[in-house]
Amino acid sequence: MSTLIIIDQPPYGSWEGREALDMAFSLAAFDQPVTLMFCGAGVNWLRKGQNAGKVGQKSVERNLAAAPIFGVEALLACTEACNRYGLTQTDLLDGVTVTAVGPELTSRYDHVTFAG
Amino acid sequence: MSTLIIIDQPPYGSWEGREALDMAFSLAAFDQPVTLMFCGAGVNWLRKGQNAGKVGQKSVERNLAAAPIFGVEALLACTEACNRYGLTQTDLLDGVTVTAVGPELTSRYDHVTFAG
Amino acid sequence: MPDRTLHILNKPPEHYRHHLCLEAIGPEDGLVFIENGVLAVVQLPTSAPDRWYALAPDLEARGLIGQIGEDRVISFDDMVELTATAGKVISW
Amino acid sequence: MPDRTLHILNKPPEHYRHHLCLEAIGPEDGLVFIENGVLAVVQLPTSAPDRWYALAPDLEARGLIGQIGEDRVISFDDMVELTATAGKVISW
Amino acid sequence: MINRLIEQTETPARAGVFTLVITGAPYSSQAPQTALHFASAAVAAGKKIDRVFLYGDGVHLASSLAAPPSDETDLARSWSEFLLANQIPAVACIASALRRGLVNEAESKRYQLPAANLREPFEIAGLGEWVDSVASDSRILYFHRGS
Amino acid sequence: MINRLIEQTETPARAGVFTLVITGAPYSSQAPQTALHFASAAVAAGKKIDRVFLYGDGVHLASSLAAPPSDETDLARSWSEFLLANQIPAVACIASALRRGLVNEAESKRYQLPAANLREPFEIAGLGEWVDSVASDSRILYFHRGS
Repeated sequence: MSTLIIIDQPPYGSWEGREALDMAFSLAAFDQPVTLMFCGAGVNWLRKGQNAGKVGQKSVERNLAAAPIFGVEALLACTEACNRYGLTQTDLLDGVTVTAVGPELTSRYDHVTFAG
Repeated sequence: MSTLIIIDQPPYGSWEGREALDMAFSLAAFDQPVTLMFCGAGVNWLRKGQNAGKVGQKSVERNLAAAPIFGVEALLACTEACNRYGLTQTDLLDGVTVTAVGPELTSRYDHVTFAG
Repeated sequence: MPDRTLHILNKPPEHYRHHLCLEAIGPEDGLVFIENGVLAVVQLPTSAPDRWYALAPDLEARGLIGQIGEDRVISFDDMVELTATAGKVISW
Repeated sequence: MPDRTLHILNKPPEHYRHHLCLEAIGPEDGLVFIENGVLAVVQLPTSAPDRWYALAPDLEARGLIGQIGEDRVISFDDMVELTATAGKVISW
Repeated sequence: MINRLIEQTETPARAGVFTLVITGAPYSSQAPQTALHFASAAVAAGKKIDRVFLYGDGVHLASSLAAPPSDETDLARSWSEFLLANQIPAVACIASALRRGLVNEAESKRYQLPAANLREPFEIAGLGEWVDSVASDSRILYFHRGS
Repeated sequence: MINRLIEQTETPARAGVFTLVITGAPYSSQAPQTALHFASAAVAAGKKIDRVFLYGDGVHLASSLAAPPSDETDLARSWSEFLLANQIPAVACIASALRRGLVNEAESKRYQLPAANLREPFEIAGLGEWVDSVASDSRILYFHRGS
């Protein structure tokens, strides 16, 4: 069962993105294949240079950088959303693949979900 | 202090619209002038023929019909949203005035708010 | 015939995920509007697939039960069958 | 000079209320982007008024602090002053 | 109606067992209500629900302290009764629950909190319960908030 | 910076007193965190906060049972400490609170609930407290959820 978890909520405004990460890391910990896809305002999780201490939270850059090590198969980002938010490959965290949303993408996974 | 309370959440999906009504009725009960404005998907609160018993809730038609009696000064609905949701004056509850959103509207009130 | 995906959409047309769902639907997929997703039936998007349905209690709650053909209106019993038999289900 | 309204916008550009806020802003009004409202600064809408600002800690959290001029960046202290002195405040 | 729909669809092996994941809270979403209607219809149709998993804001459904007005549906109570009557296990994710102030007696003691507020028969457990459903043949359905 | 901003604005009579209304819950929104930063800055600038009012999902901020991970901000505790240190009254709307499972000892007894979970110094009261702020000269600021 391969799983795609989609994050479309922007960073630090709610816990939904973090709870999606927890889901991904849990699947990976049990050797279940999992990929994370960032869509809409969610692509802003992937911008380099976040400093969330200023809003009383922890930045997620380090967690996302560790995703491949923990067994998350891929970090994907929606092409259209990256364009809209002015994110080029150099602005994005390392290891992110930019791709389009569509039936071809979701059909590659047995199980597609959101954290909330 | 005249108050405008804006409802832009669609009906029955959350309690936000009801809690906005509670705010309006509370102001009216203390003789504070208050107007309700429905925007975006919120205009669907104003459609005739709602039967919310089927989703385990109470319809709000009766509450909204009673609004003028309880002292709510006006029920307004956004022109653009009514068009988008196919709501003509005959589809709307009695006593609703359709009007455009803009700085002219909000400038008429001392206090403009949402329930959430 | 490839595995068919059933999409369950509970968000109003203004919501970003409503838009995202419609982008991800293939022409052979099924689509069920529930909760405030049913508000889409007043002006159905061109990207909706042929097989789309809306949940009766949510239509009734919002005064929309008469606005679409009876063959589009489904019950919770129907929804259980659709979700049990689809190749895959995505809840948006 | 008529009473100036200060608009506080905490929602990302995809959110319906972000759109609604921009419709309701007059050219003489002020606008403060906070929380995920600050994401608007990467592509500022043409309907934004002349006087717009974004909250520093929210820009920093999202890696956007360098993307706009320093004169647009405000602190919570500034926000307190702006809200205290505006003719009216609307939190979207 | 049902026959027409089934004709158009396939029937995978896993058709019989559901896991329901609820991420929307009562009052801020319709999710718990929709999920309960769905669950009742599934049980009536002879389907098995192997587990209900509350995640994120969905954990608020497991509160023992909700006291809605008497003319409104008491969703926490309705869900509890349904789970007990059908012997369906229900789990609130521990990380979501602790952050949001939902604790059983054990967690209340562990964190030296003044009380516990988890309603029977809900239990507290980790995401492993959800992973277990993903890895199995269960059909997982999610009930998110709608706005 | 501040001088530049003030030059551009007017100064109404009511400038000195704030009421803060929080409608977004911790974890599902940034509202309680933003409101606390704002409140601290307001107090530091010599402004008076006459009342904090929790409405809708915002009532979850008043829970005494939240136990977030030790490396995350404990917002309920931070808010409590701030309110006590500055002697600011804080009220959770009774209707919102009862629906969402937030009760003090009195309401717990009245509704025969198994416990109480309202954190000090939060109190439970009606919308009249909010109406009072609207009718007064207070500047009311709302902190809603952002998505």
